[in-house]
Amino acid sequence: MEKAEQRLITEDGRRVDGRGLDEMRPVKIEAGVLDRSDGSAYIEMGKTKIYAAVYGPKEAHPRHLAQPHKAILNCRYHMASFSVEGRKAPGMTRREIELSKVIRQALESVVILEEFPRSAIDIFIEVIQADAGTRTAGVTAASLALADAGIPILDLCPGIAVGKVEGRIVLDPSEEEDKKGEADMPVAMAPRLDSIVLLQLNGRLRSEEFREALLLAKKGINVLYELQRKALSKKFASFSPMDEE
Amino acid sequence: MEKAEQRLITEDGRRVDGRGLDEMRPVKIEAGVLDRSDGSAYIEMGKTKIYAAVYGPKEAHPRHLAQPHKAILNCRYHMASFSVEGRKAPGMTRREIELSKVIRQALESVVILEEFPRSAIDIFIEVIQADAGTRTAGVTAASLALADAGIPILDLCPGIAVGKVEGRIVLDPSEEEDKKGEADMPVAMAPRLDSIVLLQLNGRLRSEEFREALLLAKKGINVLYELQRKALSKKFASFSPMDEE
Amino acid sequence: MEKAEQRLITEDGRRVDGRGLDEMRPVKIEAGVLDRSDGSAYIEMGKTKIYAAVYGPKEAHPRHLAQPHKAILNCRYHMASFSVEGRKAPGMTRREIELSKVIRQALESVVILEEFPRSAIDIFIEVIQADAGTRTAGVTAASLALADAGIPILDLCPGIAVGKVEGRIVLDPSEEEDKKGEADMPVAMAPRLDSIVLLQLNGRLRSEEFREALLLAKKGINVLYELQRKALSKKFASFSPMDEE
Amino acid sequence: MYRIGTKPYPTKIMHDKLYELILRGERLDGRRPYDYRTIEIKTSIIEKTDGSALVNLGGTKIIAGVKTSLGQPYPDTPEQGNIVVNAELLPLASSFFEPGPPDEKAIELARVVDRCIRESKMLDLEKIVYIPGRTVLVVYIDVYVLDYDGNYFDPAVLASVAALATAKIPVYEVRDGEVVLSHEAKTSLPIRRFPVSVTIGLLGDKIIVDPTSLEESAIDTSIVLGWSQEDEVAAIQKNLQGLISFNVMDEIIRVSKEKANELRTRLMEAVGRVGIEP
Amino acid sequence: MYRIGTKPYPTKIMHDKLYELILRGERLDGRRPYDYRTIEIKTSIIEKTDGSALVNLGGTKIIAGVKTSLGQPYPDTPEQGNIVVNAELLPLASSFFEPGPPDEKAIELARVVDRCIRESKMLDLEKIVYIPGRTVLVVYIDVYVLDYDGNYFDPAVLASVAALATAKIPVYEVRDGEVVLSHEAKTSLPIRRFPVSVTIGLLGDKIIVDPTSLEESAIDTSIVLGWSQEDEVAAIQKNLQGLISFNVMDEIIRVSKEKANELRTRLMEAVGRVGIEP
Amino acid sequence: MYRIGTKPYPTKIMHDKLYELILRGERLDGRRPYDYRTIEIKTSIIEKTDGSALVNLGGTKIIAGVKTSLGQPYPDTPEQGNIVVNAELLPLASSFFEPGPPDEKAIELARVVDRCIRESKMLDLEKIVYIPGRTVLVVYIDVYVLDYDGNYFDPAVLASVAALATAKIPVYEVRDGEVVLSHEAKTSLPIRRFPVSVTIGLLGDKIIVDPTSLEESAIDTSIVLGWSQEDEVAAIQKNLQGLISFNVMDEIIRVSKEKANELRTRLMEAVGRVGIEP
Repeated sequence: MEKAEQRLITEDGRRVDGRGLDEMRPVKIEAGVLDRSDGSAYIEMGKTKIYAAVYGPKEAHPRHLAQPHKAILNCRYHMASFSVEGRKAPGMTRREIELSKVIRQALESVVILEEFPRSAIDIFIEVIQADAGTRTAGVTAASLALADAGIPILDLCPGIAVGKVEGRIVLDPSEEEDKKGEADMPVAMAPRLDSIVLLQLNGRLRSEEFREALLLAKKGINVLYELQRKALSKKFASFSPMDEE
Repeated sequence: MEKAEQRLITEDGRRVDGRGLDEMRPVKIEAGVLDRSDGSAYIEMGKTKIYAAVYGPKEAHPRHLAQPHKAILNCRYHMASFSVEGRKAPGMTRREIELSKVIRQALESVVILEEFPRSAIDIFIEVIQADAGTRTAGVTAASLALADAGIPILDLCPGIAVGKVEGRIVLDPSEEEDKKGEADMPVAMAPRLDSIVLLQLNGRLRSEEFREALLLAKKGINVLYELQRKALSKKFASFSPMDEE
Repeated sequence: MEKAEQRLITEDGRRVDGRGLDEMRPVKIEAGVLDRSDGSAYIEMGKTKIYAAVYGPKEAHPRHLAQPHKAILNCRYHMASFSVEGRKAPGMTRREIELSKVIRQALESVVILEEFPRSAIDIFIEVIQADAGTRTAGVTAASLALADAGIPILDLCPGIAVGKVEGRIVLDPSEEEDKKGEADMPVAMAPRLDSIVLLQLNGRLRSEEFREALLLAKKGINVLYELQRKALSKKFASFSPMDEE
Repeated sequence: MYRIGTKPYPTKIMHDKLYELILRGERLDGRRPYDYRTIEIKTSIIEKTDGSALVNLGGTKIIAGVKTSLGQPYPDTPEQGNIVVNAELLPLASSFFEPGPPDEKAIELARVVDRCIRESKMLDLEKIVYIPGRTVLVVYIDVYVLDYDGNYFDPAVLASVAALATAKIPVYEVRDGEVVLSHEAKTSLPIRRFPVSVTIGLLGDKIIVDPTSLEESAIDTSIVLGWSQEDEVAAIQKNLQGLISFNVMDEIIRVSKEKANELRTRLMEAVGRVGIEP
Repeated sequence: MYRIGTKPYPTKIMHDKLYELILRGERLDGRRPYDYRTIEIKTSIIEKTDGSALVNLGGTKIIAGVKTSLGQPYPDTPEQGNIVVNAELLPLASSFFEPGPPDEKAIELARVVDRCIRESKMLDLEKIVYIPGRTVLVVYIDVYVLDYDGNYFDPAVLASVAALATAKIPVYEVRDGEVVLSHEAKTSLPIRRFPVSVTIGLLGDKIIVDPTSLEESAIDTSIVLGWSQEDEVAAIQKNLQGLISFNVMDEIIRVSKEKANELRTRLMEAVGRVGIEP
Repeated sequence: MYRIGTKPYPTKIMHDKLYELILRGERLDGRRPYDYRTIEIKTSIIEKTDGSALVNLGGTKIIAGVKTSLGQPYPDTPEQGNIVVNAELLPLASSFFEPGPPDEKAIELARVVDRCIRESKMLDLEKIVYIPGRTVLVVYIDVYVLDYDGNYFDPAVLASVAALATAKIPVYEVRDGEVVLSHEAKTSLPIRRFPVSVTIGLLGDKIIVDPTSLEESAIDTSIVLGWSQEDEVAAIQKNLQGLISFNVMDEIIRVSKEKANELRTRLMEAVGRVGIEP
């Protein structure tokens, strides 16, 4: 990770793809994109492309997993075989299992599970192209799908990664920056509550770099939060009065 | 599949093993060959050798799979490791899983499942030697085993494959004909209802060839139907009056 | 197994590690070594090192496995990846599955299962180093863990292997003796009932050798029985009056 | 005459309703019996694939991606490249699909797609052999059902064929007995035909084409036919339980052939070809 | 003295009934305590195997098939061929057997069959090494239980040994450091001994041989003994829960040795040999 | 302000009790909020490993073993040795752990341990390459939780690092393009740093260090921080559901850094080093 043969950041703070250090890739966020599910969303961040769908609340199955005082949340983060360079073998990798867990726990932090005792809510995140930042884009899409499904949540959970590349803290690292950089830190927040719901770090940061990175993440998260809310408005605006009857 | 180095059919319409185009291999069909099961059958078509056994109707398990208004049918088509050239690794291949499904659906077409709500009927087909035509021989044996078990069925389901070899439509292709031929089409029917219960096609047929193939299959099916009924008579005739008390 | 290049037993009946033919390796047995479980034990026989823990009686799960008139006993014999020469892949091997069965059946012979209808008792045996005699050391530790858990048993089940090495019957074969010897026979008994609860043989013994081996095993078993009882006394003696209140 | 014995009561009502409509040449969603729903085909949507396509067939949405790599041929076809098809019924597509390894339905879908492509001789597999018996191109086709409103066979075949037809693969050459990338330019796969499949539902002796999820729950049985070109059926799969009257097969062949030609025209427009290459 | 604490009530009645019968030297099916059921051994029934056998022991029916291929020896036995035994308790054989990968009982059966063959030195594994440390014969033995009325061990060993003893394998030779098929003729495996196993059930201190499925549900415990030849026990497996009184072991050894000799005679007739080859 | 909505009633009582105690600087087991439980580290306990350690952290007992073998490097790091970490939450350690393949918690533990070791650059992976791109050392670290009273991350990292730091591996050399064992002597792994992890529990804005199993059931959330050296955080994992107020992160960093230095001192004593090698 430490030796970058070619410079990833120019003298004047530009990145290989032309972005500034605190600039994220082009983003597209839509809600209500899949008809069968109770709620759904689609996100593109650069070439990262992800669908999320929510089913539920519904009866928990098998029964002995049901919780008497709250709903259980299931979450599967899965990558299509063709989503990566080369071809990922079908089946869940250890990485996908870990990410399913951290994303589920991020969302459990905001879903008001007590509203639905003995039931289950299923969240499916399907990465159809992976080009860095998939877990944070996944949690962004999944929380939007929860809102689209009308499930009560304390807040949406926009997420973004920050990285350290050639000694500089950058927002939303590209795949190349992630691979060659010194650190990659995915963060997701509940912005209204000013609270972190997902936090991981791969790579090394000094204390003050960590603080800088966290603040930069927050900046990106606020932008995504706005886009999520716009997507939601657009979705609900698209209902005609006849639908609402 | 297209280039056959040596001729598989002679000028005068004889096949490598001496059969005519519309001739099936030697067949042996027996009912009631395994004591533990509720019904069973054994079939040989050439070197293809298959046991089938039926257990049930019995309580569906696990419970949540039970259907309130009918029985569920389970079917496993499985090949012994030594049944093929080379050695098949233990465990179900994708091919075995697909064939289990099409055979089950063929049999679901004739079993009167509504007679046994909340219960299950298990059908096990064990190919101990595979030499072409195993799925159709399997459905032939399995429907006989159902009858042997006394389970009410609309009809027996004899099945046979037809093939296209060097431009000619042939009955009951051998393994070599199947491999080198242009098409292989397994068909199973409920003859009394003049209806098809299983139909697949690998390879290419023109419309009129398809019609010809289907008629030839029907011809073979009627022969097998007769053999199934004889096997059943023989089985039930073998009970002495004392057994029937 | 038959050709031993170097002698494993000297003229005067000494083995490679200096032991006599009827001498076992240094043994250490402790009860109550793991706090979370309901009962536990630790055993070392030479370099063989094993933990055993018991959970239960508790509700049987899934329910349909529960027995109306007795408890079910589950047993898992498992080896740590690093416990052997080379590295064992994670997951249960066929050998571990077989040994789990024979150990469970040995213990089922002495646990009074009728005392706990509809419930389950779980026994976990973890081999952290394997250097011959792991199944018998495992059953020794597991039966001690059962006693430590206060589960009613007819007797403890000390176990030990006997082997045939260069024509001689030896107690507690080492790994080298096991590999190069002519026979390895693990035996576990319920000494108070003078009955065998586990018996296997790999390798060949003549009738009179078998008898000699069985008698030698019994001798070793009696020594281990004494050590088990001491470990149990020590464990229960260590409770202060305040614990008993 | 038709039987409905195996349907639970509400399904029986739906079945009878559908049958009545069909007798009048109508369907629940306004289509006529032999109509397909609207079809959209988008290609080259996943940059990391060699070829990809997203197909919407009414409310059914399927994505297919093609990747290639060098590999060994199968022992019994040393002079042919390999095709490997995998399909998954993603749990986000329907509450009836479960997470986990492909079940019998997903395996059947993959194998029917494979059969349509392989038996139609769509690809000239002999042209993607670099060293006979040793090094060939392996073509992976991965199919994901993203949203499911009935009939995954036909859009899965459309998406797979569109992804293959628009794929750009590396150019390899043999140098000193080794297969190496020859230059940066990309080439197409050797396409010979454009197979399509047509899914037919049966209510008694009545045929409907491209059943929705609601219709699937009410029909008596169903059959999928893959057509390789003008008059050649290249794959058949009766894919549901139920009886097909022997006499209705002629009509099934006739209708599916006609619909196949419609689909093929639609497909070839989408991939930018108006005729099959010689 | 015997204990029946762990048996449910109807099993206890059966247990007591059996015990009473045995005291009179009788059994439910008319056999005497040390009698086997009728044995039928048919060999060479699966043409695609190198060797095969179907054994009926009363109502228990087992088929074994032998296939061979070239492979690498295990690192710790570079100068020996490999034996691989697999066993499956097919669900068509009994309502107690489930479909799925081999469970602990099937694995135990495979490993006991393996032990009987391996530890008895039935095959001269050193004679099927073509290039030491690199190329040896791998002998696969696949055992399927087709119908199950108790005691699968003994017929599984009989079927496996009969299949091995009648197997015809290709002839290989080493040419220029490569192992090649030398000619069309076939040869036999290098057989040295004919192991058999004897399954014994115990009711208290009383012994029965070859228990049926009904008897298995009532006995206190059970033990399988593999005998390699005249007076050499080569494998033992106590295969059920329950106590075996130390004192009854002598009788178990005596009876099983006697029955093993009977079985071996029967087996050697079936495979067409009347004496063991030198 | 803190929320406890997701806790069932008895847990809520425990949560409130804990929170009250923390406000007074106390905990249930007498510790103060930032105290670790007693730590014992024993190394070289499994003779068949290259390195091993048993760590007791209060009532949590974890064993780690290190084995090495020659292998191929990963394609994207041809000039680095490999680390493979596996962790199992053994069912003997807790009634909450199930037998079977590693679940999401065990996989997370393995991956966090891996990250602490890998991202801290603990091992100089370039020094265990024998033939670049072809032959490197593969270092397997297997972690087993034997007894579980909360916080398996920190003792798992301690045990793994202690096992690596005390490991004795074979000496290899390249001779005629082949990697061979050079002599009987053993060498150490190339250790550069001693990473440790610190697990922090949160009740609202209040921090506790090294939560017990009882505390884990009552806290709002939890976070694990891996520290590579004096002032470098090298891994973070928020490992439970729940909100972490943005403002409390500074305190989390400050406290975890301080505790990390304490643990590292303790660890280096245990492995017999008082300073990091240059």
